Amino acid sequence: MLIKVNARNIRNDLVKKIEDISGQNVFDCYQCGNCSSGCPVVDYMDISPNQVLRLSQYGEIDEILNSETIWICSTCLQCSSRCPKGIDVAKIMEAFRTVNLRKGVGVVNPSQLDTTDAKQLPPILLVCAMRKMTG
Amino acid sequence: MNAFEPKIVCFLCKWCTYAGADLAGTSRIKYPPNGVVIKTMCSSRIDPEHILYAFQQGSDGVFIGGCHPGDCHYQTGNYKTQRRVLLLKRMLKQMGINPERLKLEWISASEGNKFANTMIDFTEKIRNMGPVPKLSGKEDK
Amino acid sequence: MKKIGVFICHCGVNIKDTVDVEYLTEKLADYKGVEHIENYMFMCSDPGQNLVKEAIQENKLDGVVIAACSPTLHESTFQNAIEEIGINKYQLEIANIREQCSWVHTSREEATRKAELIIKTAIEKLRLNQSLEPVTAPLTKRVLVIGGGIAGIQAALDIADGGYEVVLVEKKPSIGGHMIQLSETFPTLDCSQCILTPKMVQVGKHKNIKLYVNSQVAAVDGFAGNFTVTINRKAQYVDPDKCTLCGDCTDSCPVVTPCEYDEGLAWRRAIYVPFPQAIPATFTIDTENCLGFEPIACGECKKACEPGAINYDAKPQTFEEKIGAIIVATGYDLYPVENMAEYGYGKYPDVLNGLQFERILSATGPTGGEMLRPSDGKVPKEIVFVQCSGSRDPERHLSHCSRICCMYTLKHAKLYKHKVPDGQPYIFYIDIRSGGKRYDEFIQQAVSEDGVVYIRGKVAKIYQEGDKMIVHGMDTLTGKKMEICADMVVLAQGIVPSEGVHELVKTLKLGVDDVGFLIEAHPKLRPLESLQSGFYIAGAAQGPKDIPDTVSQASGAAAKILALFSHDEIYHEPIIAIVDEDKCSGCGICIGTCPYGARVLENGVAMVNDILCEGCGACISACPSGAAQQKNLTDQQINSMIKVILG
Amino acid sequence: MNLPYYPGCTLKANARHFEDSAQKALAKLDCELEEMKDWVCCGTVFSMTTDDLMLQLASIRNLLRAENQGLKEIIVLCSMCYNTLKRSQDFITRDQENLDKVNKFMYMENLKYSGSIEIYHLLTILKDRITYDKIKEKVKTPLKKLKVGAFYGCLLVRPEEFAIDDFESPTIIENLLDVLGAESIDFPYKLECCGAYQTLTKQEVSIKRSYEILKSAHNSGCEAIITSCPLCAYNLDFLQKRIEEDFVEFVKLPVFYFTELMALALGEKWSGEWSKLHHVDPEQLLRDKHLI
Repeated sequence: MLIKVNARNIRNDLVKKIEDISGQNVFDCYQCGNCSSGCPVVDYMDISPNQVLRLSQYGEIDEILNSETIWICSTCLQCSSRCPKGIDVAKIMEAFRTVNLRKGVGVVNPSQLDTTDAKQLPPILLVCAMRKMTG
Repeated sequence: MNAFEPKIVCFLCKWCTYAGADLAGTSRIKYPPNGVVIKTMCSSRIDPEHILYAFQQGSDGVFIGGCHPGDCHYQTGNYKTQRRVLLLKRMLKQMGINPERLKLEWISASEGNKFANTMIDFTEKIRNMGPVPKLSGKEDK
Repeated sequence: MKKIGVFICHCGVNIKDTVDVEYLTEKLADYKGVEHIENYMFMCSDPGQNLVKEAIQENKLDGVVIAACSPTLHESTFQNAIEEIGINKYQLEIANIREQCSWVHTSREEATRKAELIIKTAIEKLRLNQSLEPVTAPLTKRVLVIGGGIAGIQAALDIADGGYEVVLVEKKPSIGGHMIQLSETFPTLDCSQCILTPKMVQVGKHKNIKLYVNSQVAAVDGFAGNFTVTINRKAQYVDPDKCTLCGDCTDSCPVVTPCEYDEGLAWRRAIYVPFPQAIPATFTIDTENCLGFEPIACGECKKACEPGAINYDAKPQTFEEKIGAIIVATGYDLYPVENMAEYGYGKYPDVLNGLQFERILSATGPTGGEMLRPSDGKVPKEIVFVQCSGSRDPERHLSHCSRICCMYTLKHAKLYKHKVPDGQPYIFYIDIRSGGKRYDEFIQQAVSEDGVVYIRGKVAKIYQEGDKMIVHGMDTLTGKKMEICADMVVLAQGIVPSEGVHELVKTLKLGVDDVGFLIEAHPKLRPLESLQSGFYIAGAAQGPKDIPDTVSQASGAAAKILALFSHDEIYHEPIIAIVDEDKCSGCGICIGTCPYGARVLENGVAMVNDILCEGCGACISACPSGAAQQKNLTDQQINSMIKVILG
Repeated sequence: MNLPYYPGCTLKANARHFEDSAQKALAKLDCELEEMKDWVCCGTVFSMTTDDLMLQLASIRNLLRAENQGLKEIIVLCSMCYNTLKRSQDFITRDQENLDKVNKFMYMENLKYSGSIEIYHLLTILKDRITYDKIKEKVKTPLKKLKVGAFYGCLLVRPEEFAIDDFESPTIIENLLDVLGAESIDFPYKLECCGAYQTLTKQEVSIKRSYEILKSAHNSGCEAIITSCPLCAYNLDFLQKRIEEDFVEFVKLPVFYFTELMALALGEKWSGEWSKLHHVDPEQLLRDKHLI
């Protein structure tokens, strides 16, 4: 895929929005990759966490909003706890989810859930998933 | 009647801003002649009393140029200057002098352009503010 | 009143075209104190200088103002000229009417008006200038070098070879520092001990070098050129003159303790030689681990020592040395990666730090140079190297780049491949910094020919499974997570100032940064000196450095001192602070503002130490009573300049 | 000693044995969990946005009610509730403006929340207030030769500022196990994520994660693992039958709440009711070790 880098796109309004919601500066990142190294679910992601930061620095926010990655992230905070620059990467992931959720875009639709194990499911599981992933 | 031409006293540290002003000269960058320079070893040599004296003697603006943070030839002189200037600006207000008439800028020996631009902007600003009020005079706008 | 001469230069057309020099000559002739005024085409030329000199003699002038180009160009030219005819060089002022006037303004009328003000300020300042002489003090031509690593060794040898006495103080029982622990050195792969031991021997034998080992600097009094240094030496239980190095004492010692030289990978006795090539070559008793001799708990070594070199009654000693200049070369330590639980250092025996790996590579190391891992003595077939372990991590560890790790890690990988040709080294890196001479070539070759695999990413976690070390990392270039089952892991730990530096700098009153590295007088222009006059810096005490840079800096600091010693007295610029003792209230505010420690309270008066004062003026503007003044830039001078500008 | 207690939803549902065993164990230590009144769901996950106060409401409502009931602190067993309540409390008390706004949202409660409630996990109380020394005295049936791995997961140790112990190498649960006479096993995956709520949408993620954690525990010699998170317990316990289908060499491990083993060691009888809520049989191992 081609990224057209230009002055308008870098630090565009969507980047600012992500920074506002997360309270993080995406330009702090120097791409050591520690967030991805420690991520327990990175194998299921289409964009790794360090690439999320990198794309954000270019202003390529849409690509992240449409990615699997932000929904695979389970906020275990391993990335945030080890970032050498103190970036709370999990908060950035949450910001991307939030931008989608506020537009009504989510990946959990309560009416279409598989109910096979429904009785076994602990309440916290359902509430969690819906809070994080239902638009 | 002649338009108002402000008088400005410039204190420049020898190592950075004075050299920056020299560079503006060797690069032939033009700026207004209102500021006249007093050279000091370090911006931290400038006593708030000198600044007050300048205003009292009718200086419409006072400019101080020092080295960028971390570049001070004497390690921390510029930080001392910054603290003194911040405090003095608050006092100026109480004395009825617009604190904007006092300007501190970090200009390195390689920033001839910045020196000239600073002089242009500061002179223009002071020109718009009009003459400095007499100390003890009415409120300054 | 002072008779002043004013000389206005045309500088060809450079000044004359914009500034009306004839008008100024006429106008300023009547200005207060001006005895003589003239203008000339090129004042800096020989005829121009002669014109100034003749005018001084003819009119018996006390001082001169040269209105010309910037003082950076010709101030010294004219100072020399007037000194030739017996006028003090501080009776000269330059009015900068070229760079700061004729070249930057267009209106002839305005430029002339401004030039007039500039010349008047120069006259006003000159009117109150005093004749000054450089500040001088006697100079003791002896040097103290603190730290016996490669930096201290190099500096000591250069100065000693230059003919001056050196006092070298080392905290440990031998000189050699960390360099003597290294196997081979990048990028040439020559053996560290082969190039260092001859220098150590030279230090031991040099007639101009006095060596104190097991010693520390306890106090430094006085000032640049005239320090009195107090050195504390631990008790010397083994007399080096009697000791024959037979080794019977070590053989009889029942104590076993981890060996520092081998970074804890081997053992030593409580009476020991730190390593075979130690200088001074003698035994030392490690009192912390010795069973003790007050009362004598064991006494085996003394019984075993035939020449009777062991004396349990020896006491610590204190020495005093007169010193003119001091070089601080205290080196570095590794950042304690025990702090990093996710890397398992200290928990897993096969996770090592860089210095431990050096010992395994070294022919004098615990494995005799064979590549064997500590846990089970097997040959590691795959090794993971982790760079930036603790470095570049402002959030949790060190914010700085430790600078040498990129190169030594690659050297490790290469040397490993030499020893285990079918072995596979992996290097996790964030960025590669290979700016030294032939450094990048060294890396390129390793990647294309030696089979070193570089992986761009930071390692998150290391743990043991069976006899393997599992390393979780990331290749940020492919965006893929990496898992490597390695036999051994080497952490390139960050570099921090050596232990004990914090106390030392308090004793020496030197500035350090937030990590504890010494601050140089100027980061670009005075990198070999401390801000404190008389102190010089060499090696990693200033910041992480490789061997070539350390040696360069050490020789540079030595050269600085040799230049200093080429004079019989120490002197510097007299534009410094001065105190009116009658006005000083002794409040001491100035003391806190002085970055050089030049202001001191004596009998209730804040005096100035002329040698230490650099003349910045910070204390003067801080002085609430106006007791402090700067020579030739007094408050009165500044105010009269302000007045004339606004006049 | 009475301990004001916030249970949370799951301890009244799938994790009833967690609550029951905790109460019984604490009774042996002369302590009682006193359930606070009118509690509601904690919100289960902390919202990490800077600008979404609504998502903090559920947590804060509980804290407000606790304050109104005259409590100074609440003790939490569930790791998720602990983490969410603790972080919401921190978020809301950092900024008076936020606290005021949240109070306005909750006008129905009549009283306002001042921000005074302290939140503790039971593990912290056991270590600091009841103390391990006292527990050691009360151990009746030491869990001899039972090799147990302590699984912390994410929420007890991250973020660092709310961790109940060192966030990279905690030992608080291991130390408790040792006090109970068991053999605690340190295994590399004890701080890893179990896949959490991915179970709902991408169960393969949770299966893989749980498999790796259980394998790591097994390879390190664990015969069982303990947790204090009902979501971890669900993934690690319930999903084992799925893991078995995907990974042939997989060895099942029983998963306990730490309170179950604590109750057992303190002399409480193992309850068949607890076993019913387990998915992997817990009794065989306990029988093998002559603990029941």
